[in-house]
Amino acid sequence: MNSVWFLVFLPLIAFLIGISFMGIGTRIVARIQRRYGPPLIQPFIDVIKLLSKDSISYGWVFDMGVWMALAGAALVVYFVPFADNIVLSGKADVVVLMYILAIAPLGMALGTAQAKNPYASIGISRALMLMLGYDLPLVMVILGIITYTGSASFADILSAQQGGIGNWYIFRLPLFAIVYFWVMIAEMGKHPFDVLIAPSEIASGPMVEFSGKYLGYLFIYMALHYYAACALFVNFFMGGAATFIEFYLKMFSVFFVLICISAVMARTTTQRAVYMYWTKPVVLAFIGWLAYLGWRIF
Amino acid sequence: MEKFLVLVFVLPLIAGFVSYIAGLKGNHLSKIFTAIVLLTNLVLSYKIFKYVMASADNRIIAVFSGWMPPLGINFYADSIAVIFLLFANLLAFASLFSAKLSYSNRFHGLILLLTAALNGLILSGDIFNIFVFFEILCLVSFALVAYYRKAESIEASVKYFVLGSIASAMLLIGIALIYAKTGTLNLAQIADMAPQWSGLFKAVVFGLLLVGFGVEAGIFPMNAWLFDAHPAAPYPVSALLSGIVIEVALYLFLRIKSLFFVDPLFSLVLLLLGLVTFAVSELVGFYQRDVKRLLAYSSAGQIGLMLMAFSLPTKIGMFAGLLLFINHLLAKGLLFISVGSMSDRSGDRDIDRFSESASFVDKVAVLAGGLSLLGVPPSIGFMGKVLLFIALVKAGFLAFALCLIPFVVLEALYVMRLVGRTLASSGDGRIECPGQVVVQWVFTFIIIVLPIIVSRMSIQTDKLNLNGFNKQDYLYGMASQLLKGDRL
Amino acid sequence: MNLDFYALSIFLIGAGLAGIFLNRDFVKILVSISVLESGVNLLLISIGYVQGRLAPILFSQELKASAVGKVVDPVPQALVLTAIVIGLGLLAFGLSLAIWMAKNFETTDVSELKRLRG
Amino acid sequence: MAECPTNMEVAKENNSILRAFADWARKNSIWLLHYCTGCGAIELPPTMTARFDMTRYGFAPMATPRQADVLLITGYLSLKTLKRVIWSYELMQAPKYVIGFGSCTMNGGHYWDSYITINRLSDYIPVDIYIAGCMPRPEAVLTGMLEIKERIKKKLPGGWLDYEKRYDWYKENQRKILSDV
Amino acid sequence: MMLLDMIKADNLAFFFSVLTIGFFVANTIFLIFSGIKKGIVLNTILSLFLTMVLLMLYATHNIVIFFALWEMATWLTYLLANNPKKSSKYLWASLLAEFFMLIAVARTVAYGSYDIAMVAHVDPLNLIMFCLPFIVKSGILPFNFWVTDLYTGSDKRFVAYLSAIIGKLGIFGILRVFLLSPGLIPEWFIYTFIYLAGITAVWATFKAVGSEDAIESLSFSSLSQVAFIFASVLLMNKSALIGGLVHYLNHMLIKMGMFMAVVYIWAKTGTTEFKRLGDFVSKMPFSFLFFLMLGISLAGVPPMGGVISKWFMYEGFIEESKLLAVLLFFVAGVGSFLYVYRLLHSIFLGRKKPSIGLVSEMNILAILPLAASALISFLIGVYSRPFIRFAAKALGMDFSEPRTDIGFAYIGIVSAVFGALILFAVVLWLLLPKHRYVPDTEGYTAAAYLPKDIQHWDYSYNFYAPVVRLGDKFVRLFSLDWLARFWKEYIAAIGELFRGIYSGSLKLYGFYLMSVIVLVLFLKEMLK
Repeated sequence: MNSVWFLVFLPLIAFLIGISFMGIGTRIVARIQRRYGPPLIQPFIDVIKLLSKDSISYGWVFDMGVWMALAGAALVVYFVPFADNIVLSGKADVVVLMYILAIAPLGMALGTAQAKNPYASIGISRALMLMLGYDLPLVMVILGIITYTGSASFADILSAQQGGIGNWYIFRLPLFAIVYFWVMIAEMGKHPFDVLIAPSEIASGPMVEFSGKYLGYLFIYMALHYYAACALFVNFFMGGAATFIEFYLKMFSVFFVLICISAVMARTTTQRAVYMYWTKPVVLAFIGWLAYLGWRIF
Repeated sequence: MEKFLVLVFVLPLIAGFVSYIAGLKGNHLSKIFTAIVLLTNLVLSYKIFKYVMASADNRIIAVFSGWMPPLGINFYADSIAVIFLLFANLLAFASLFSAKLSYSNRFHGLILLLTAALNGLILSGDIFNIFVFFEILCLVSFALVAYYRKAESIEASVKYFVLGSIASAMLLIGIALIYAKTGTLNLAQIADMAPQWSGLFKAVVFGLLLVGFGVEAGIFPMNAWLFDAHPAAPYPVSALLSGIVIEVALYLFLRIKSLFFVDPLFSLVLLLLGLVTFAVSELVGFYQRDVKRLLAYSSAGQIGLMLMAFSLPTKIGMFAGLLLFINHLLAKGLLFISVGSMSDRSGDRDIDRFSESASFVDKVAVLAGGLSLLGVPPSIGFMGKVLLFIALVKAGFLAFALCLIPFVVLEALYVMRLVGRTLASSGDGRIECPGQVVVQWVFTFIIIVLPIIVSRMSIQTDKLNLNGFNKQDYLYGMASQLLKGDRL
Repeated sequence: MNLDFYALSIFLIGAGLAGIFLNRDFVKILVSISVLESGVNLLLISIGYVQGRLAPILFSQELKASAVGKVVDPVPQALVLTAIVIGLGLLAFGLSLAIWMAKNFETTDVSELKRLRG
Repeated sequence: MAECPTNMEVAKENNSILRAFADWARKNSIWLLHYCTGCGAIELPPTMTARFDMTRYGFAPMATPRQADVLLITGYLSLKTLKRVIWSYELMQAPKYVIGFGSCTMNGGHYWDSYITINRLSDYIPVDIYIAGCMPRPEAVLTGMLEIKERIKKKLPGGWLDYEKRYDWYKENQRKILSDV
Repeated sequence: MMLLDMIKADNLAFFFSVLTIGFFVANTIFLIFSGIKKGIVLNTILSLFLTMVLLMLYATHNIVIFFALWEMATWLTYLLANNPKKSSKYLWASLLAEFFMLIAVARTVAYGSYDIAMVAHVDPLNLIMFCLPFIVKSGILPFNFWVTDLYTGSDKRFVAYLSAIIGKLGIFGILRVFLLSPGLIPEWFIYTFIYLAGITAVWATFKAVGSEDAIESLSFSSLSQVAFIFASVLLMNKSALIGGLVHYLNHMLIKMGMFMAVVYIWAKTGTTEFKRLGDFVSKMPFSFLFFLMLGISLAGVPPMGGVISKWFMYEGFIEESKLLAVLLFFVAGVGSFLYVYRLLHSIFLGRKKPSIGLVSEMNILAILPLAASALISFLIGVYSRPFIRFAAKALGMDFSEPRTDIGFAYIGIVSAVFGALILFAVVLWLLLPKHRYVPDTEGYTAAAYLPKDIQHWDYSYNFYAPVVRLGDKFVRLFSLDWLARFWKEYIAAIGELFRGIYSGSLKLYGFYLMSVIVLVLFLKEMLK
């Protein structure tokens, strides 16, 4: 699978996986609410419909923002190890990845800024504040993992987890896994922390002025982001995967647990979300630091 | 050249009375006459300065009427005394030149007598002679402080008078005791016999002389009169008073102390007194609303610094004191002249309203004066400050240096408050007397040029060599060069 | 003989100082200053005094030939002369101050002078 | 509203696979913008939740006109609310439809004789589907929406084309009763 | 020429001199051509003088000259800021620290040498006293009370110079002293000030995030970046040092460019408050583009240079396994994302305000420095080998290949792939149905009719309210206002006490006289 074609179509595959997760996710949520829910490929249909509709724009920054969002999300896909081959690897690609994760939100934020709509600005400010909130525990976990495995490249992290279920980091570093999972809910904007989309409060936040193909682009960005988040969790804590099927199933299991949690939770306010992220998971991660790394962290 | 030494003292003495009489009708005549006399005085002192600096052993002894030193009274000018002489006459001439035309002939007469007393004090080598000139100095400054005859000046002058007379009495007792012990009045001879004095005798004489000179020099417990007298006096007088009069008293006391009381206990006492003077006057000065009073406190503070510098036995200490003296003379003179005239013009001495009528030259003068007073790097004040700290640390008084820090910062704050208000004011800037403008520009020019002269003279390298200095000790070199190894 | 002179001068100095500090009226202070001055002059004179010798007036009969062994130490005499003159100068100026003080403050009570402080 | 021709007219000529694919997508994913006024608004939650569950057919409620395909007007309109409806309608993007809900949108319904009620909604904005009933039940709402799907499948021209063709007529009607539109 | 051989004194001096000269030239070009008329001549002369002082400061190894030039720089900064009331805290804080440096200088001279290298040999306390002004001038925690006043109060023409060069003088000082005296630096000193710098970085980020004024926000952002560089320089780790210097260069470029744009806007509209600015992109497209590039670089997002230097610094911290410290700086890094976005959103992209009429695009010469800084920062991002070698040479390390194979080669690939993806997105965007450009007024308003004066329909005031509310106690605690109030009352009390000494009564003064004689006698007896 390591041919040039694979490299070119990797974003597309990731998009499809992401779309399938969204489809299955909405169906699971419907089932939880004791209703049938839309067909599995509904998100795919939505994207096609959106790309075929008319759209309005507020200026070249609005367009540029959307391009950056799409390109940024696609770029992330190249850095996350896909099943068994690590596409663009270097010595410390985990650290570089954390920077690249920031391109797409920046693009979307820039586009929204020119949307000249107060709802959009409120949405983006909430998104950035939430990001500030969950980045603290996220960074603690990633630093913990890097120091625990001694190197900041995915290859070493994956190889450290080979050899049976027992070796997975989810069992060797359970505290980090819990904190990372906790952060993933906010990272993917799922229900308890979807303060930035918040349809009832700020009319779908940043997306308020996006219509037609712009909204389509953001849907693709969202799908790629789902894929990236789940893939990262799998690589960090479930030892990657040998084949595509195993990779997909592991990712879906993570997604499934996440969907079930988020389907039954109510939305919090931004301040409470940030406060919660700065206290509970940080304490957990700190205990994790002390437990796994000892005194050399100071 | 000896004749010049005598002339420098005698000329203003006689001229004082002549100009008073000349000025009875209209005071323009006396002002011109006084200006001429002071100018010649300045030229004479510059000639003496040149001669002494160029001569081999850097000293001249002028003898009166043929009697050789042990018996006769003599004038003794070494390199330090000559510097004091030069700057004393410079400041005297400058403050007179910047005086308003409205001052009466009484003012001009007294200024001349003051200059005569100053020159006499700096040069005299005989201890009773010092007492006589000291008395003239006190009396004339009482009169000058009381010049305006208003309530404030009279009150200040009364306090100054009472404290001054007690001090002079103490001084006379001290001199009497010294004469009883040694039988001679010549400084050099007393210095040779001083080591044999008993501990108790030394302490008594030291105490008496300390009070005698301390009141006039403004050392801590005795300088209460200073903060009333300087603001009450007209601004040329207060410039003279805080610029040179208290410094000369300090110089005299330290000259006697380094001759008679050489053992370290006394220098420790003086160091302590200097620190306390500096600390108290800076702290109290921080809260002053009245501008001239604020400057008076800053003068007392600088006196404390000079006292600390001069009381250190090493050459660097001496040189630091000298630099601090020159810097204070120029900066304080400039500040008092500009601030005094500004507050006279605007009629109010409060810090917020005194600079209503600040002209451009006032602003430049206050800025230059303030920055050099605080020791901003290019100025001599900075060199003095650095040398003082190095001298203190080299002499082992690290604790004293540490104590200095908070108070120097306090002084920086309240002086910059004064400078800031002047710069911020949008005064109309009409100029009352042209002489003052000339003096301000000349002093600012000197403040800017002098550091270059001093540093060039001491490093003797063609350009400012920045990558470390070939001469092992940049500062020690400066000190020895200027003092030419004099014992003071 | 000298000792009682010293005692007298110290007494006078003490009286002068006490007078300065205890009196409230400025003129009284001036008087005590002159007492102090005289005490100091006495001290100065008594230093030069030698028992049984003559005053150093060189043109007097007794000292016409040679005054080597017969005269007291002349130097303090000279000093005291100038000291007295200076004391006079101080006193004169003090009195003029007193006059002006009376004009400005209507009283010569020194404790009234409280305006300049801090 | 700008005068540029909407995409659907342009797309009409090329009956290519892309057009069919787009229509198929448009048919199966319809996003609604509920203009909840009058008594009809209460009928919508049952259609969305477990019993009738409109999401089965690909319908989804949307918060902004920019993202919506269908404008659902659920009851009587007064002068003030008509101005907002027109404003929201013009914000929506080209292939857009309007569903009139209940009799109030057809002829003013129960309040036809009030001085302020709008009696014929289609004079002011093109309405594609009317759902009869003085507040129709969820089943009727569902059939109405499925009717939209049928129209898209049969490629029938939507109301927005009519709005563009007779734009001046609509605007003139609107200005008759509203001062500034 | 004297100046040249002075700059080439040693590598470190060369690095800093080149940067300072570069900055000064660019800043002066901008100030001259940006149409700010009043007070330019005096400002330029003084900043020229300041630059000369700094060049000499970088070159000298003699501690007395170093101290003299350092104090001259402090005084010049005080004069250039020409706001005595606001910069008095700065003055007395740096004077206090400089006197401790003078003590250190005096003790080193007493020890026998004038060389900076010998400062640490006297004793560790001497080194710390010598380094105190460096800490004060960088605004690290115990001494960050002066930062708020000086940055906001100072003259707008000087604020760029202040934050790009003067704010970072402490970093040069630390480098100069630490590089010359390896191994003599006490461990506890490094530990305390790394963590203090970390807390300062987070504090400054919170202040920047919560500020309502562009200049204030930029100033606090530079304080947090300076704290980060300060900590990484203090760490004395190879890659952290290189990262520190490259970030020094980066930060200077960023702040120079951003301040130029903001000062230009201030010159034209007279205000830099976020709520009075908006949608300047329509009038100043090019300056927005460069401002955006610099903003991205400040936030540390890949294509631009910021990521390279931040990455090296993080690498250094992780190597030294100082996780808690690097965590603080990561939080500051994410915080920088927030205030960069705030700057972009509220100045260039928000809704039109009346101030839009006063602004027009900078003339070509004024925008030149801004463009140059943006492009250089981009160059650092894409091809950073020359810059890394330049920094390594300054530190005296012969660096042909940075130890890690991450870095310039790798980021180059990242930028290339990113470019390709952007191209794909643009092509797809063009193929899809056409879009229509819509004017300002036609926006979704939740069915409420738009008010006539549309500019109030904008959300650019109190932008990050929840986070500011959360961090309020933390920010107020470390801004040390409570300490300043306590100190003011304390000094006033002492003052009242001492003023009593000169209470004006003659008797008291007489008593003082007598007490001196008694004191001297008592001292003599006591010491016998």
